[in-house]
Amino acid sequence: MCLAIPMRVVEIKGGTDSLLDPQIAIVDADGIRKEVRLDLVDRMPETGDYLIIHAGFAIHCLDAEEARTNLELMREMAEGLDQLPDKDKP
Amino acid sequence: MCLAIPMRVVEIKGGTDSLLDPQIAIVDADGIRKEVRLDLVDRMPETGDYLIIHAGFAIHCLDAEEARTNLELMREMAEGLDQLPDKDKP
Amino acid sequence: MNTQIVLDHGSGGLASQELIGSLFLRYLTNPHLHQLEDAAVLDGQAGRLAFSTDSYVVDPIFFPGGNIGELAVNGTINDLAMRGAKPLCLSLGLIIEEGLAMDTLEEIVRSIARACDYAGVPVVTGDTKVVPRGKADKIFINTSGIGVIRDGVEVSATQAVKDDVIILSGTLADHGITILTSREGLQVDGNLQSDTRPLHFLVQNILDQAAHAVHTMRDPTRGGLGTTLSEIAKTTGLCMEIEEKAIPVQGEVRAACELMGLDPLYLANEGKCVVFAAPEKAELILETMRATPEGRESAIIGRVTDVHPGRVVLTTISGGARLVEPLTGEPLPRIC
Amino acid sequence: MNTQIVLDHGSGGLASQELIGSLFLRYLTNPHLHQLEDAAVLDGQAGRLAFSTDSYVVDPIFFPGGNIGELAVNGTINDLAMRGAKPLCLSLGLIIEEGLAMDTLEEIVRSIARACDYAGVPVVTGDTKVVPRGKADKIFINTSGIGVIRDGVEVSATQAVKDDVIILSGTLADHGITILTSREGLQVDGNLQSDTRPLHFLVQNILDQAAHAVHTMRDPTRGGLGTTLSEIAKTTGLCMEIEEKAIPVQGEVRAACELMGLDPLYLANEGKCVVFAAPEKAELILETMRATPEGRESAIIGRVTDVHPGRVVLTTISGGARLVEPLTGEPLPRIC
Amino acid sequence: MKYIDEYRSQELVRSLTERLHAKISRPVRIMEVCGTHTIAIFRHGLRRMLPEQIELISGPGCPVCVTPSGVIDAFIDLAGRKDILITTFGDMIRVPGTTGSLAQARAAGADVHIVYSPMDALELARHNPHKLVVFLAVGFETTTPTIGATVLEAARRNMDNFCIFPAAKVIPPPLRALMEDPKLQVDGLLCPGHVSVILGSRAYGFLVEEFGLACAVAGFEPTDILLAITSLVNQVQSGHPTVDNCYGRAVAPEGNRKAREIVDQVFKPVDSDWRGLGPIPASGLGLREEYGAFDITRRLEIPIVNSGEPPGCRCGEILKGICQPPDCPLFGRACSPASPIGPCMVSTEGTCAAWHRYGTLD
Amino acid sequence: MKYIDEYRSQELVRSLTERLHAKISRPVRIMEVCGTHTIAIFRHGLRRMLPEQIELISGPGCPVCVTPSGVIDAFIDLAGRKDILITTFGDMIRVPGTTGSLAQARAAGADVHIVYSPMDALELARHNPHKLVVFLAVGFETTTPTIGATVLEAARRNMDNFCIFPAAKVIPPPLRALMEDPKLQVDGLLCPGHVSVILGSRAYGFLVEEFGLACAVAGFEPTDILLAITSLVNQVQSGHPTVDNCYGRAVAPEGNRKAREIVDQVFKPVDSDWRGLGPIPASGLGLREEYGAFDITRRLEIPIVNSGEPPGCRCGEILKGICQPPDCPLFGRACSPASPIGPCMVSTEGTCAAWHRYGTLD
Ligand code: SF4
Ligand code: SF4
Ligand SMILES: [Mg+2]
Ligand SMILES: [Mg+2]
Ligand SMILES: [Mg+2]
Ligand SMILES: [Mg+2]
Ligand SMILES: [Mg+2]
Ligand SMILES: [Mg+2]
Ligand SMILES: [Mg+2]
Ligand SMILES: [Mg+2]
Ligand SMILES: [Mg+2]
Ligand SMILES: [Mg+2]
Repeated sequence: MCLAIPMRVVEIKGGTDSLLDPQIAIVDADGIRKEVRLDLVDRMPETGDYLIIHAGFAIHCLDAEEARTNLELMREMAEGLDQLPDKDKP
Repeated sequence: MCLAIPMRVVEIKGGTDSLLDPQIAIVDADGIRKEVRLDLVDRMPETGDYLIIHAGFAIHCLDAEEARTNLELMREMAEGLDQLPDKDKP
Repeated sequence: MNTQIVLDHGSGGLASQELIGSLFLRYLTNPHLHQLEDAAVLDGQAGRLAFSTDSYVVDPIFFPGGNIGELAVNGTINDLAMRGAKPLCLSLGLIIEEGLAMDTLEEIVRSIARACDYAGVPVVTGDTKVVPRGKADKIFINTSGIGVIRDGVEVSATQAVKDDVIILSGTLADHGITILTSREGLQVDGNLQSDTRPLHFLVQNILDQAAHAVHTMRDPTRGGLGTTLSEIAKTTGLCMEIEEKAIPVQGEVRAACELMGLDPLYLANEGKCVVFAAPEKAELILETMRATPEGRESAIIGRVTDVHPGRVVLTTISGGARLVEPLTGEPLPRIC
Repeated sequence: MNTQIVLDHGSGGLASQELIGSLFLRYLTNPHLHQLEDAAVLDGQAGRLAFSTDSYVVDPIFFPGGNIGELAVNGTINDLAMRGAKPLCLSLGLIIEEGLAMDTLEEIVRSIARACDYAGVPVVTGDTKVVPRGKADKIFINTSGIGVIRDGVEVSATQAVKDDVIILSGTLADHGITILTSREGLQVDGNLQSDTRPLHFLVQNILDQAAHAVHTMRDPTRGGLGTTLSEIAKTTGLCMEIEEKAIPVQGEVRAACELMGLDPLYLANEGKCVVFAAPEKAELILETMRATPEGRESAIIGRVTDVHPGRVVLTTISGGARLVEPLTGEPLPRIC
Repeated sequence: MKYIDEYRSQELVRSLTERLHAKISRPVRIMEVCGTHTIAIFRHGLRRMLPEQIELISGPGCPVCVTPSGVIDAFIDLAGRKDILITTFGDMIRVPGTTGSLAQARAAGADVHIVYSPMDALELARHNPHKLVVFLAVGFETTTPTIGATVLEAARRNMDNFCIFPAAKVIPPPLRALMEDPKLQVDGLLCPGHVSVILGSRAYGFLVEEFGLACAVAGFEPTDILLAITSLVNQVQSGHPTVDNCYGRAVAPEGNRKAREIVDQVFKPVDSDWRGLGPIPASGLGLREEYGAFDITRRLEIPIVNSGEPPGCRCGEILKGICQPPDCPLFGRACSPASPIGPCMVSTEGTCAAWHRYGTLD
Repeated sequence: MKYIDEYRSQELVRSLTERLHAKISRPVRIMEVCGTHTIAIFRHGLRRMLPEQIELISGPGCPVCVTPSGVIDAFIDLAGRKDILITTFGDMIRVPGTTGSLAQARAAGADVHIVYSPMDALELARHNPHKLVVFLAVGFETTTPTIGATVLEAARRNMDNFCIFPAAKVIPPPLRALMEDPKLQVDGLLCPGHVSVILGSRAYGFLVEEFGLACAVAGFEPTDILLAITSLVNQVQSGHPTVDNCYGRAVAPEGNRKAREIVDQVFKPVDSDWRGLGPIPASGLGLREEYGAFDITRRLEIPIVNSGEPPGCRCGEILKGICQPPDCPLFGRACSPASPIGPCMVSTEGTCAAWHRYGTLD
């Protein structure tokens, strides 16, 4: 029950009234846009940040820098997982 | 607003309770049968009588004898409407 | 298996395939349908083709004398037959409301199969859609059909000419009155029955006898005989003179019509046709029709004249005369 | 005139005739339909015939990229084309919910007319029914169609053989995702558009180039490409090996699928076909397809083998491999 | 059908018309005041059989036609409200008010059911407890007893979701109003057969006494009508007007007392507006106080706006017998059953509709 | 798609799998405890790429699968009641209880709507004031905050026709229960990525400390999963189990505090029954007293009957990781996605469904 995808924030809307006009983000992924609720995020996102979206809510916010870093980390790890002891030389 | 046709009584039903089981007649015309309410008739019909049916109610009851008499009267009148002064001999 | 239709049965996935396998192919057996292709392929046909379509939305779906399934088969066969065509095959498009009992659907499909077998006209291609509850009324059926028209047959509303004899193949209004009185609130008891039946055997018998003498054929479905004749009168600019006392109407049907203020001329028929024939062959055609079970009660009901161009004139049972105009809207029970 | 459809428009009487005259004949002009006969009569046709039917119940009836009217025209044209037939004519059966705005109906009819004109395939016979409010969902459309198959063309699911090249005519899942995201409660914005379009020009171009080399054609509508290929695998007992990265899917479509947990392989397409071609002609066919506007994004997505008999095997974008089974039921948005 | 077919017999009809042709010696203007008579005359093609000297004119005899468009607008307004289920005789469903008909309201989403009997409306109320079921109580003497009996039944069952919209009318007051109109020159009246079943033939005595009008109560079969016409011709030519009951098999001189009692128990006379005739005192039926709970116009605020007649429509004059449908410039052109302008065209019983549907052959 | 495609890169995947093949030196049993992981592994065809020594087994990670059939029966019972409108995630709609599914109930007339967000259920309540709208609150840590926020919103708006059916569960207690089961021999745990977004990676510390279990928090793309598997293999082979957060772009060590606060504000731990695992203390979430008005089980009497498992179905063992789908004699025969017997076959995320849908190529 955990389908969630990252989408980029293109706009923050509302916030004048928590009941009638709650703060919401418009997020984008490859041209698909959706309004999502921000009730659950620890940190208010800014335009350009990424949000992890689940069931119409943002459940996590990461800035573009964090997102990129993680990807590079992944690449590095794929290249040099050298902390793993090689099985031939235990 | 006066479409009504004569139908023959084939059965009288109910009557044990004016609310839950009111008296109704099952009437027939050429094999078509229908239940009709008897609330409005002056005289309770018997099987074989004719009822004039309008909007699900019997509004008049005539016995077979009356019905036949009327028809014969009609025939006689068609034959000899002699009470009419002839236009040639006023 | 499910005891009722669910949306998944219309998904195009396994549930659809299961329904097709367990129901449609079981009853509607023929090599074309079994291929389950996008389209059926029919071997080269000689002659002109007739092509017709009708959707069936009858309520109730089961009624005295038939159900929506056989109605859909016979209805399209009849429209083909009315052009003088020999019906070749049918398509079958079902739109089903989610929640329809599987047994009900099976009964309808079985009855489609029976009607096809009887008529000798197979369903060669089909389609099933399921819509959410409340978005349709149990089941709607579309059938389309292809027929082949033999050489020398030229039947259409424009072909009727002066002096043609108008023959009706049987009693009027059976289907229409049966449906109306089957509806909630209008129940009457009685031996009312839809006349749903295929007419192509009757038509082929007629054409065998006198193909050139048949000018126009029509099955007076929705709108009834009154509307059908009005249309032909308008198309040809001729006058249709008909006799009320010559038009067969069953006693029960007439009584129910009187009760509800309806005119049998405007009620639907699903197994009757009206044939316009050259006078010299009229008796032969009438005899041929009467010799076919579905035309046993055929009667000459009138003639084509030029007295009142473009109009239908009815001589009433009492000896009067009046115009017959096309139906305006749905026939409704009335008390006025 | 009425601004909305009422039951009388389906009565078969004057209101029906007025609707036919003021709307259908106005837009769908052709001599066959103008006759308003029980069936259209088509002049003698040489060759084998293809016959197909489909009902369209799409909700919403207007969606980005099209509406139910053109969908109904293109859909049946495509089913005929998939058998290698040149579509000849269509029937049109409308079931309308009382209360539909006349303007809406007019827009749909206009769009049917436009689609027919573009495709060069006329509606030659039709039928209109009206059902009470709440007994249908705005409008359902059935189209049936007849096509002619030229000599030498033999296209069906059974014809696919080992080593055939599998060509897809363009991007996947456009229609399915557009409809799902147009529904109440699932709105997403974005440039999603149905791909509804006729494929018979594409098919005729292919057949002009290499009629004998085309073994199987299918339009992966409901059930999507996954189900279509599974069916062919099952029919032939062969293995369909396809490459995820070769299958064109638009960015927006893929994003919307990820968001809702849907697989583009199982979503409907309404303007795409998959072609099984002999390898020696595959490049020629691919080029021909790419040179036709509706096939511009055609791609070879796989090959027929005998590795996993009766199965479809997908090499994933990450280099893995998995089976592709047919769809079970309606694709639903999920959060798991 | 027994006691229908016999009265349609061609021989009987021929012998009656022959007599009539033989006897008539002067022009006779006859008004039929019941729409069902109008229809029967057309349906059986009787007009052509009558001597030329007989002129048949139609009076205000279709309850649908005489209901003002403001009332029909009120029906439609009501139909459009939430949780209201409208029940009506089929006759009313296509009648246009100023903006549309009940059929159009239904197409637009209103809950409108056609019933055959007012009792069916009560059944619908029982099966739709969350809806307020309203029966549109339109009708003349024939029909009002059935509505009265239904209200009594609703009261016995203590139903709180059933109401009627009282719009029924009675026939004698407009007959008096018509006869008082100097423009209308009528020699004889074909008295409405089924209205008379309830009222009794004696009810027309005042027309003979006060206006010297020849009266004949007629049934609805061809011979019934011909017999009554013959009687009227006879009365007129002999100079001895009376009320001749030519529908003895259904009509008693004193009518149906029980039915009248039920009507009196439930309804009381109220002033009422007639299309074409205008307001007529004591010509309508309102619910008595005791049954006010079943009166939708007391339960809800329903404004009835006097909305006038459609421009150009001559229904008013037609209903008064002052002109005939072909005298209306819209007849058969802008106004036809498929797109009716006035109520006389839309009601199946309407005079214009009858003329249009059955036409004239000459 | 940005930050999705990159993690599916074939080069990255190849390089990760090559490393893994190079490094692995002993059999490693890894449990994935999230259905979304199960699906991702199948969907991307990862199984075949992994070294033979790695055995992947699926745990109780699909909330639909672990919901007892008695609860599903209660959903269906509720759906059949008058004036109830059920809202649910699409995942739940085909799951069979003992007598049928919500899809079948809907076909039979129940008002069942699929929503994408619990907030959509609130909207439905606003538009259907005459209905009591019930959201079937099934889910794990990822989803419960969205439900909590929706309940808070309903409370702020004073809605009286919105309720939830509390049936959500939490992940750590069953993990403990599983690890305490001696039948289950697992070396490493693929920790559920989006559950961890809320819980934080620290939440798995007890598994390392108490059971010496290797833990790696994994995202859902092929490289995410491979990286985490590699980490687990590394931990196991090195003998140094830890919690390795391999999904750093989404998961913080401390998780999402705000989301947890919302859950704590609205819900309280309750004992809960897990299909296959049986009752586990404090493993479910009930509504706190303050929000009792939004609890349908308090507003209506809804009996939940412990109805047991379908005969022959081995879902229980599968959910415990004790056996794999092909071990069930019904798998692929009597039980298939088209006619599922157990919940593991019907849920899209279910282990049996995944095995059936994506099959195995060997
Ligand atoms: S023809 Fe039409 S407009 Fe003229 S009076 Fe009759 S109803 Fe009115
Ligand atoms: S295959 Fe079916 S019956 Fe067997 S364990 Fe899985 S869900 Fe249960
Ligand atoms: Mg297809
Ligand atoms: Mg047809
Ligand atoms: Mg037809
Ligand atoms: Mg189809
Ligand atoms: Mg229904
Ligand atoms: Mg026909
Ligand atoms: Mg098709
Ligand atoms: Mg198709
Ligand atoms: Mg038709
Ligand atoms: Mg609707």
